[in-house]
Order: sequence, then C-alpha cells, then structure tokens
Amino acid sequence: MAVSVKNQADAELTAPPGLDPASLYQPSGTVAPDVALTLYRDQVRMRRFEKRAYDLFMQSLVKGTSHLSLGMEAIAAGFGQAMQPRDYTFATYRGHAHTLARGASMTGVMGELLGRECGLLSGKGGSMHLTDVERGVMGSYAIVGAHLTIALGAAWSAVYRGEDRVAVAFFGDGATNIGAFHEALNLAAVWKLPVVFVCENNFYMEYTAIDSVTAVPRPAADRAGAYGLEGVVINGNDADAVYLTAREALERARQGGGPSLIEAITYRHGGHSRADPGKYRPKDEVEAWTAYDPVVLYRSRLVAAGVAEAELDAIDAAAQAEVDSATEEAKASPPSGAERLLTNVWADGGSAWRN
Amino acid sequence: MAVSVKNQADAELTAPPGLDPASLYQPSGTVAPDVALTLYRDQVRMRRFEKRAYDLFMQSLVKGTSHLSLGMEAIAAGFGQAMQPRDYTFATYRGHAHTLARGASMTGVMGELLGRECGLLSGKGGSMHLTDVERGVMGSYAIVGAHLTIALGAAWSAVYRGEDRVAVAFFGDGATNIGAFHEALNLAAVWKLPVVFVCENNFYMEYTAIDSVTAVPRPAADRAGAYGLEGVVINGNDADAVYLTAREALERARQGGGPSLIEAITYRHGGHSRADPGKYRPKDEVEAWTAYDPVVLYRSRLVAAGVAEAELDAIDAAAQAEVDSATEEAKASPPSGAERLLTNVWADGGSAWRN
Amino acid sequence: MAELTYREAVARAIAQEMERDESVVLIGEDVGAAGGVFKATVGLFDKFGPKRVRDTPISEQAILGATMGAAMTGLRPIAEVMFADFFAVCWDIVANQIAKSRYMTDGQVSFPLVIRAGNGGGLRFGAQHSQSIENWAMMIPGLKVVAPATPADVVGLLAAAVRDDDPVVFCEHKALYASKGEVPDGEIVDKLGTAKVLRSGSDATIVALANMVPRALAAAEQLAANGIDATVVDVRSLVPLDTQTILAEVSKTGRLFTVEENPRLCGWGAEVVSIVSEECFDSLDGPIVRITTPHIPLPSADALEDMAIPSVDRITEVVQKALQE
Amino acid sequence: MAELTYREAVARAIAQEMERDESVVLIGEDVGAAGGVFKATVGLFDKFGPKRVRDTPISEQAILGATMGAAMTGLRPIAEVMFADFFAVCWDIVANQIAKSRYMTDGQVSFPLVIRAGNGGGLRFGAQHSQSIENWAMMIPGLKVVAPATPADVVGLLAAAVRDDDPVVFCEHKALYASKGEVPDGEIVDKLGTAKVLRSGSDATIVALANMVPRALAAAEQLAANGIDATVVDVRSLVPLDTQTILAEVSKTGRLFTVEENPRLCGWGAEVVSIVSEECFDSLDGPIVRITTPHIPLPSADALEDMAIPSVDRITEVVQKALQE
Ligand SMILES: Cc1ncc(C[n+]2csc(CCOP(=O)(O)OP(=O)(O)O)c2C)c(N)n1
Ligand SMILES: Cc1ncc(C[n+]2csc(CCOP(=O)(O)OP(=O)(O)O)c2C)c(N)n1
Ligand SMILES: [Mg+2]
Ligand SMILES: [Mg+2]
Repeated sequence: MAVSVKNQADAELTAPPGLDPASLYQPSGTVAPDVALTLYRDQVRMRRFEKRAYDLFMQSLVKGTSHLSLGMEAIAAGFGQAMQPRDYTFATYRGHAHTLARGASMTGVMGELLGRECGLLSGKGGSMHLTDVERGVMGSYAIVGAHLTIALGAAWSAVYRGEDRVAVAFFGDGATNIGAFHEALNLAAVWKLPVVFVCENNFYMEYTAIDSVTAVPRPAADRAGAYGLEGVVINGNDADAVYLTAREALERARQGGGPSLIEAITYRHGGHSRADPGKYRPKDEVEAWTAYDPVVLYRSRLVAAGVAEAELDAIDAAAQAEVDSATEEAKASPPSGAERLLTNVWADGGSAWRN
Repeated sequence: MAVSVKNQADAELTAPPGLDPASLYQPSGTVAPDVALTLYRDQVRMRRFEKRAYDLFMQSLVKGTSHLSLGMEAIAAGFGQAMQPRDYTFATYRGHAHTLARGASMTGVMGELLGRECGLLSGKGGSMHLTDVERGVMGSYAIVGAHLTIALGAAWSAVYRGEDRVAVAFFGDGATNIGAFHEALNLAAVWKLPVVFVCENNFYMEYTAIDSVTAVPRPAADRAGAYGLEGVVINGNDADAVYLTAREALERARQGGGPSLIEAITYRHGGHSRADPGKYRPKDEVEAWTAYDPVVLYRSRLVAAGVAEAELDAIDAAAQAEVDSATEEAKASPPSGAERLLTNVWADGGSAWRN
Repeated sequence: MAELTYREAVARAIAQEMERDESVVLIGEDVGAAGGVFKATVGLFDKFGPKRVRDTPISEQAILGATMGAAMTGLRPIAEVMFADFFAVCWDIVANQIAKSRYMTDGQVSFPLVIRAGNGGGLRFGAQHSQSIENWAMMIPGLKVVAPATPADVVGLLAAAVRDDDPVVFCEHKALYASKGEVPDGEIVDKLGTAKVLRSGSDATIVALANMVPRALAAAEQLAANGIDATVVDVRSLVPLDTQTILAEVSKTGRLFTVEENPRLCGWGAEVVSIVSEECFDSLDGPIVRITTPHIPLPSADALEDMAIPSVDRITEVVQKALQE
Repeated sequence: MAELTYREAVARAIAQEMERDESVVLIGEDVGAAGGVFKATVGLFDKFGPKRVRDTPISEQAILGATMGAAMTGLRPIAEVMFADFFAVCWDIVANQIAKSRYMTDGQVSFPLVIRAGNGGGLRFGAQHSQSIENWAMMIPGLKVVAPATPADVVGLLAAAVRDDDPVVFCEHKALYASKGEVPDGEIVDKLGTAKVLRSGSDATIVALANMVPRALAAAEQLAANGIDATVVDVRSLVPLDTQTILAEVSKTGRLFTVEENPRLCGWGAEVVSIVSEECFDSLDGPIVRITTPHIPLPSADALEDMAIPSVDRITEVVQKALQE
C-alpha cells in the first residue's frame, strides 16, 4: 500500500529546501493499513499535545522551558511503531513526542510539564527529563550528547543477558559536533552494539544554522564512515519512510548486525524553546516547511489510499479529547508537595548523606 | 636527491607489518642536502637523548614516569625542519623529541626530567609538560586529546592578527577515539584554521592495540572525511616523507587552505612508559619494526646518496657529546627549591588566593 | 546614571572592554547574531562584527580549548558557557589545562581570559540546568571566581575580570538577569577580591553571594523588625577572597551565618566557616550556621524548587532561632 | 590471614564480587589483558574472560555512559577511570547524569555502579596526574564517595560499594598501591559511612583520609613522644559521612585537626570543620586547624611535591604549635 500511495501523496507536495528526494534512502517493505492508521493517530496525538503544551506555556501554567516537536512528529511516531515493547528509548529535552510514542500516559506527561504530583516524575524532572521505564523510555537528557553514550550501556547489558532488545537514541543535528557523539558511535561500532542512532536534522541548533558550524553538509550521515557505518538519510516528515527504515535498522541490530546511524531531515514549526520566536530563519524556508507538514502529508496519503475522511476525523477528535482530559486531570492534580523534596536521591528512597 | 635515494634505501629494508607502501601518500618536492643532514642530526640527537633518559630512569634519577620517542624520531625531526620559528608546537606527554626538534636546550629538557632548577619548567611540570614558548613549543599536554583544541586557539589568534603562523598538534592513534579530537577537527575545518594535526600511529595505546578499539582501520585518516579533509597516510619512519608532507601541509595552512590531518605510521621501540616492558606486542612485530629503524634507514639513505660515513660519524659523536654534557649540567644543577613552590600560579608571580 | 538590567549590564561591560582593547574577543554558542540565549550579548555582533564575536558549534571543549590557546598567544578572549552546568562537558580544559598550565610551566604562559556562564536556579529548568557551580571552580587552584549580585557589580567586575591577566570564571546568576539596578555612566572598572558590606549590624553577620544577597538583605529587614540587627556582606569574589572584610565583620558581631545556593557539601560557605573558626575563634559567641540548599539535585517543579533554595523566610528563621538558643 | 598489597586487595575484592554475582562486570582502559596500568586488576581477565572484563578505547565519556546505561538496566558495573584527574573529561556523565537521574525520575532508575580511580599524589606525575579529587565528587548530590587507607579496607569497602545500590566513587590512592597489610581470609564486606578510630588520645583529634592516615598516625607517635596524646580518625567514607564518630571524638579532646591531601579550598576538611563548628561548638577548646596541600597545582619535582603534600613532620608541628598557643 504505502509505496504507491506515497508517490501520489508526494506528488501533491513539493519538497522543501534542504530535502533532496533523490538523495534519500529507500527502505524496503510496505506499511500495513492498521499500522498506517496508528502512525496517523500517533502523529495527531503528538501534534495536539504539543499545541496544548504551547498554550499552557503562554498561560504560564508551564514554568521553566520546554522544547516542542511540532512539525517533527513523524520521526517519533515512525520509531514508536517500529520498536518492540522491550526496546529502549533515549530521548532529549525535546522528548514529549518520543515519550508519548512509547505509550506513556498523556496525563503523566502533561502533569510533569505542570509540576504536578501526577507527573511521570512527580514534577522532580520536568519537561526535559521525561522518563517512563515501564514503557522502555529510559530517560530524556538535557545535556547535548550524553545520552548517546548511556544508550550504549543499555544495549550492552541486553547483549550481556542474551536479550534481543535494541536501544534507540534520538538527537539533533547540533549534537553531532560534540565529543560524546564521537565516543558513542565508535564504541557502539567496535562492540557491535544494538543501538540505532537517530539524528533529527531540523537544520538548526538553538538559533544557529547547523551548516554554519559543521564541516560536512550532512552532519550525521557524512560522519557515518568514520565509524564504518553507512550514511543513511531519510525524509523525517514521512512517517512511512521513518517506520520502514526503523524496522530495518532495528531488525539488523537484533540480528547482531550492530549499530545504525540514521539522519532524518525535518523541521520545527516553532522556535527552539518556549522563549524563542525563531526569527533567525528565512521566511520562505519556514513557509515551505510548514506547508510540508508531516500530519497533512500523511493524512492526504491515507485519503489517497482510500481511507474515509470520517475515519480520520474521528481519530482527530479522539486525540483532541485525550489531550483535553489529560489537561484537566493534570490541572486537577496538586502541585508536588514538600514530602517529595528529600526523597529518592538514594536507592533507599531518602537523601541522607550523614548519620 | 631524496627521491632516487629513497627508492634505493627502501629497497634495502622490507616494510614491517602494518606499513603498506602502496597506500602511502607521495609528497612532492625533494629534500635539500643540508636539510637531509640536519634531519639525520636531529634524529640522532633525539635517539641519544631518549636512550640517556631511559638509563637515568633505570638509575632512578628520573622520578615519576616518562614516555620516550625511541623509534618514532623521524616524525618530530621532519616537522621540526619543515616548521618556521614562528610556528607553534603542541605536543603530548611523549614530547621530548618534539621539544628538542624546535631547538630547546637539551640541558633544559634533561634538567626538567631530573626535577632540577635548570629544567625548562624549573621542575614544576616534569617530563609530560615540556614547554619552551620562546621556541614555539606551546606546551606538552598529558590528558589525551585536550591540546588538539588548544591548538585551535593559537591558530585562531594568529589569523586574527594576520600573522601567517601555523599550529602543529602531535597526538597518538589512541587519541583519535576521544571526544576532544572530534570537536577540534570539526571547528578547525569550519573556521579553516591553520592547524596541522599529526597522528603518530604506533599501533598501540598504552597496552591495548588500537585496532581492537577503533571502528576503522586507519584511526586518523579514515576519520578525515568526517571533517571534509583528505585522509593522508605517510611512512612515519621516513624523515624525508615526513618533512616533505609537513612542508606541503604547512604551506597550505599558511595560504589560508585550512587544517590538515596526517597519519604517520610508526612504532615505539620500547614500552608505553617507564613502567612498561611492552610484553603485549608480538615478538616478530617488534623485531620487524626495530629493524625498520628510522635512524638506520636514514643513515643508509645518506650513505647511498654519497655522504661520507666519517661525516655521519662526526654527527653521531657530536650528538653524544651534547647529551653527555647536558646530562652533566643537569646533574650539577640543584633540585628545585622551596622558593619556587608557591610561585607562578598567578600572573603576578604568586599564589595568593586571599588577602 | 542609567537603570540597566543585569543582562544589559553584561553586554555593556563586554562592549566597554571590546571598544578599549582590540585583543578582546567573544566566543560561544549563539552569542553572536542571536545575542545569546539569555540575551546577555545583544548588540555586540552588530557592533563588533563576526571577526570579534564568534558563534560556535556545540563543542564546549573546542570552545574553551580555543579560548585557552588564544589567551596564551595574545588575545583576551571572553568565552560563554551557556549554562554553568555545561562546565561538566569541558571541565578538563578548565580545571586541568587552563588552571594548571601557568604553574606547570613556571610562568611561561598566562591566561588572560574570562569564562562567563549562566549560573544558579530558580527558573524551573531542572537539575541539569540550574546548578550553582561556583565551588566547582573555587576548589581548583589557578582559577579566579566571581559572582556579582547587581547590574553595577556586573559591569565593574566583568571589566576587571577581562583586564585581569589570570583566568576568571564569571558566574552570572540566571535568576538575576531580569533584575534592574542603577549603573553609573562612563567607564566602570571594579576590583576583584573585594567583598562589600551592604548593611552593618551588631547581632549577627550574614555572608551571602549572588542571588542570595538580595534575600539576605530582605531577611535582615525582617530580622530588624524583630529586634535583631544584622550585618550583610556580599562576598562578590570567591577567588581572590576578601577574608579581611569577612573576619572583621564577624569579629564585630560574634555570630556568622553563610547563605549558599549550592548544595550543602563543600561549598564556599564551608571554606569561609573554616577560615573563621581557625582565625577568629576567640571572637565567636556561638555556633556558626550555614544556610544552604539541601544536598539534593534541584527539582524542576516550582513548588519544590522554592522549598530547596534558601528563601528570605528561611534565612530569617534560622538566624532568629540560632540567636535565641 | 594473608598479607596483600593495596593493589592486590583491589583485584581480590573485584574477584570476590564477580564470583558472587554474574551481573558484576569490569570496564576500562587496559583493565583486561594488561591487568590495569596500576596492576590493580591482574588476573581478572584470565579468570572471568572478555565478556565480563572489557578493555575500551580512550573514551571516558563512553566508558562511564555505558556504565550508567548498564547499571540502569540490570548490571552492576565497575568502571575504572585510570587517573582520577581524568574525571574532568567525563564529569558530565558522573555529576550531571549518574548523580542526578535517580532523583530527577523520582526513583524510576537506580545506579548500582562503582567508579574506581587512581587518586592522589606523591608519585611525581605532575599536576595532571596527581590530584586528590574526592571533594569533586563529595560536592555533587547523588554520589557516594569512599577512600580506603589499607588493603583490608580496600577489600571490605570495595565489596560494600559493589553491593550498594547507589553510585560510588571509589578513590584508590596511587601512593598506597604498593603498601602491604594483613587481610583476613574468606569473604569480606565492610560498611560504607563508617569512620574508624585508630588511636584514642585526650589532647587533640586528628581526622585524616587515605594516604594522610598513615601520616597522621606517625605524627601522633611523634606527638606522644612530646607529651601530646592525640586521637586519630580515619574517615574512610565521605558520603555517607560518619559525623557521629567525628563529633564524639572531637568532643572528647576539644581540639580538631583535619589532614587533607587535596588543595586548600572547599575540601572535605572544610565540610567537617563546618559541621563541628555548628554542632559541637561548645565543646571546642580552641581554633580548628586544617592541614592541607597549599592551594596550588601539584609540582612534578620530587623535592617540591614533598613540600606541598602534608608530611608527618608538618602535621606534628602544626598540632604542637596550635596546642601551645
Ligand atoms: C553540552 C550542551 N551544550 C549546550 C546546550 C544548550 N542547548 C540545548 S539544546 C541546544 C541545541 C541543540 O540543537 P540540536 O542538537 O540540533 O537539537 P534540536 O534542539 O534542534 O532538536 C543547545 C545548544 C546543552 N543542553 N548541552
Ligand atoms: C583522557 C585520558 N585518558 C587516558 C589517559 C591515560 N593514557 C596516557 S597515554 C595513553 C595512551 C595513548 O595512546 P596514543 O594516543 O596512541 O599515544 P601513544 O602513547 O601511543 O603515543 C593513555 C590511555 C590520559 N592521559 N588521558
Ligand atoms: Mg537541530
Ligand atoms: Mg599509540
């Protein structure tokens, strides 16, 4: 199904600047109809969630900062579907979507942003550190690059125990220039660890264009050779391409084929974080990419494949309802209380450093 | 001269394991006779110095540790001749040869190893931190990788002032797997900085073979592409090859052509450091490489080119005499005294942190 | 005299020094065209251009390595480490290379550089973006450490740091960036290693730093209302440390209280307490009390973070209780 | 009962724990086939094989990142950071990731791991290979910190560290690796957070750590010869800290002296002094004195290094002088 549909749908949308269809990796296989619907549903859930999160910032109900995946949903959704429940996710501060993609409670995520007791981390971690170990979300990390090395360890212990789990680490284009990236990729390759490194290339760090500070045009793919890996570039706004490529990489890792490095080209609709209007980006670039919206693209593809608009509208409505009730539940939950301040520094549950 | 001679001489010696003549970069140009003699002299000076240093360890006159360049002299000698006095050297803990190559006082280097007042650093730095700013030796650094980033700054300030200085950073094969290497190479390439990165690939870290922990066969050259650079591999035991390649890279850097990454294949005759007998290396590998001695190679090449044995013997004798007198002077110098303990933490010469 | 925000004061100080000295340059992530993620370097890129104000990749080791190498060869770089927490990814360059190389070479090289960093909590950024790391730097010989509390001090101390021939870790408190204060017109250059007595009292001496200074002053007002007359000292500079002022002020009141934002163990407060308990033991009338954040990572939720960092009320209560005992 | 060197004790403790628990693994540079550059892991590779004893590239961030990820998914890794100074190249993983993640996730993950490192000076390795970094770790909430002084303590405390469910920074003193001591036969497991009173006196309490312990004991002998009867406490564990033992011993003598190898500012000694001067102020009979390395990078020359690190004679003189005043 996917392939034929894809061609049609893509024909409707012209590729935005920076996305060269010719250079893209073409994964094999097709997307089953039920998976396709789930991919759509997850992208819509993420989209509606992030929009709500944005509104709550603006009402300053969410304190601190926050980094949204608006416009980048296809990557988290595609991997979310391709991964097995036993697989591990290592996300960044921009990890709402990746956490939801593994089935984490939306109320738990929303509650964490609001600093409430119902938060995934009881409000102690915040938007940048979402974690849900039960669903394989091994954490979101806010220091660029660090989690790429941590993912090695999760993969190592799986191999050590003979479990066929794979660790997937998501990171940005800017992260490819920090030392930890280099150390992680090399050790993963040397030890043939089951790790899939996913670079979400949205062309910018915070406010600086990646091409102005990177020695090669493709920040991740052009580094793959330095670790004996293949440079794979995919359309990060195409959930099918992400899903099918993810499935291949995950399978290879499970078979002992070692790590993969995938560069997914995408774009963030908004600024880097709450504080950022994103003014440093050329207007036409923003417009072209906003038009090349992964959710719009995917919906039109499904419609072209014969899925009834009504069915998709129902999915949209369900997602909105889920976001609304998650918001209400989170708001209804009390702020994290004093009783949690001094707990869980240590495995004994406390924080005593002296007798 | 060099070229023809080279072929003859190389014919006399079979390439040791790990050195594939076919894969070597062939620099252009030839080596002038006077330069050739200086290259020989410098290699002999380094060889005799390192042997003496080793003897002094064994007599425990040199405390702490020390890392010798025995067998690796051609690299430091070749660059020493190709560099201009205004150029900057950034060396590692294995930096005796690189410091001498820039014209530093042998007594000063020996004195530093012995912890004497006459030491280049008055005994405060020791064998791993040799520095002689007046001769462009901007320091020897003992944390793997760090100086690769520091070299960036020296090159940057030269460019800032419009000076055509080049910074040369020497490092080992093992250093190519640490994060700082990645950050330094990328920024040097992006800023087109005049830095020559010289990897002395002697096949081992301390006691671990580099190929057992590196994702690519050529630890430096196979990473060059990740920074938009060319992967250049040369015979690190051939002073002519080093000199000519260095001259090209330095010239390119001076012309604004940006950084180079050169991988020089070589071998250390002894262990990693004072403490190490080097037992982890295959006997035949050690024998083959010990036979492929850069000093022997170069001497035979000069003889083949018609240089009189007597002239070379005189150079040997002079080098030995220099080492002997440096040793005597250093031994005669008093141990660094208490008056130096609390000086030169700050630019005011003192170490006061309070009033 | 003009009213400036703390963040504007940073940009003003840098501009003042860059205008004065060609060798002063600015380097960091997003410091240029974007004016810094904390907007503390706004206008500098337009004014001094890309040659002197350089944006970098996310490569803190390369940023500080380049800063070090430039400083040892004639420039006077100002580097920004965006959040002080990120010192952890480049600590080798700071603690092992920059701090030690002058001593190791017996003075052959000097490091006239400044490393600015957004320090401290209170913005609900969570444990990896809220640390007060002034003690990380204070414990390393060879680093000077400054942490201003007001816009005027930002300008004067940052200018002094740039002119200083030694490496200075300059801690800008994130929670103070938006705060305002009067700053005199014209060139301002302060002196490192000088504490300021902001309030003189007879009952207790409260020593504070950065964002704890306004809180200590507010607490002193509350205490005054309860009949306790407290001295408040703004340390301003940890290295060099103005021990004379601190010792003198403690001797007058006989009671010392330190107010630290950093976690409990091994902070600058412990150092001050140790100096006082050795050097003016005889003038102490009672136990020395440290008021700190508990020894925990900082929580993200606003309610929790506010409980963790010393508040005006907590300072008041602790001092009051201690003096009653 | 067998006499072991401190380095042999390290290998014995690791072997004891690896035999007991399949989930214990060892990772680091040259720790395997080569037996470690300090020869502290000799025999483990042959005994447990390459699956459980892994050599790595020179990639400290990857080593500790892998250690962290393995610990949060079921293994109990022991990582070696060859020289403690190298913590600076991987400090983010230790201080920002390992130390904070349990708190940030409100307990979803735990980190049963040990990071061993060759710590301290005295071997003429120079400023970048001689630091005592126990205070680097002590100041970070979420890290436990241990520093044994004898082979027996190495075995017992390292075993306890491996069994502990929290991250432990285990400081092995390089100058003690060759030292010998009696170690009981059979399984040995000590308790973290317990100090040891090695000598009881009535005139002064000397608190020391690691390589300063034998020096403090020797100084106590010298002092005894001069009629001064000193208590000597080996702190052993900085986090958790056995404050009860320290406070009790200080109360008995009324005078506290700390002996630290680390540079002057913000060391564990300052923390101990601060605790004592708040909690047993009334039982103090005189100033508290810290004996430390000056606040300088460590020089390489043997003559200079010996002047820098507290010596037996210096400890004796300082205590004697302080008690005479
Ligand atoms: C070591 C480190 N340096 C700097 C930062 C500040 N910072 C947070 S996100 C970011 C940009 C990251 O860009 P990219 O990797 O492309 O990810 P994106 O945010 O675009 O998804 C920066 C510089 C950080 N968190 N950690
Ligand atoms: C960051 C860091 N990790 C580990 C070490 C310990 N160490 C010193 S030299 C060395 C081996 C370096 O090997 P290589 O780069 O090949 O240089 P070589 O010694 O062979 O010249 C190691 C691991 C160090 N000094 N710094
Ligand atoms: Mg990006
Ligand atoms: Mg090597």
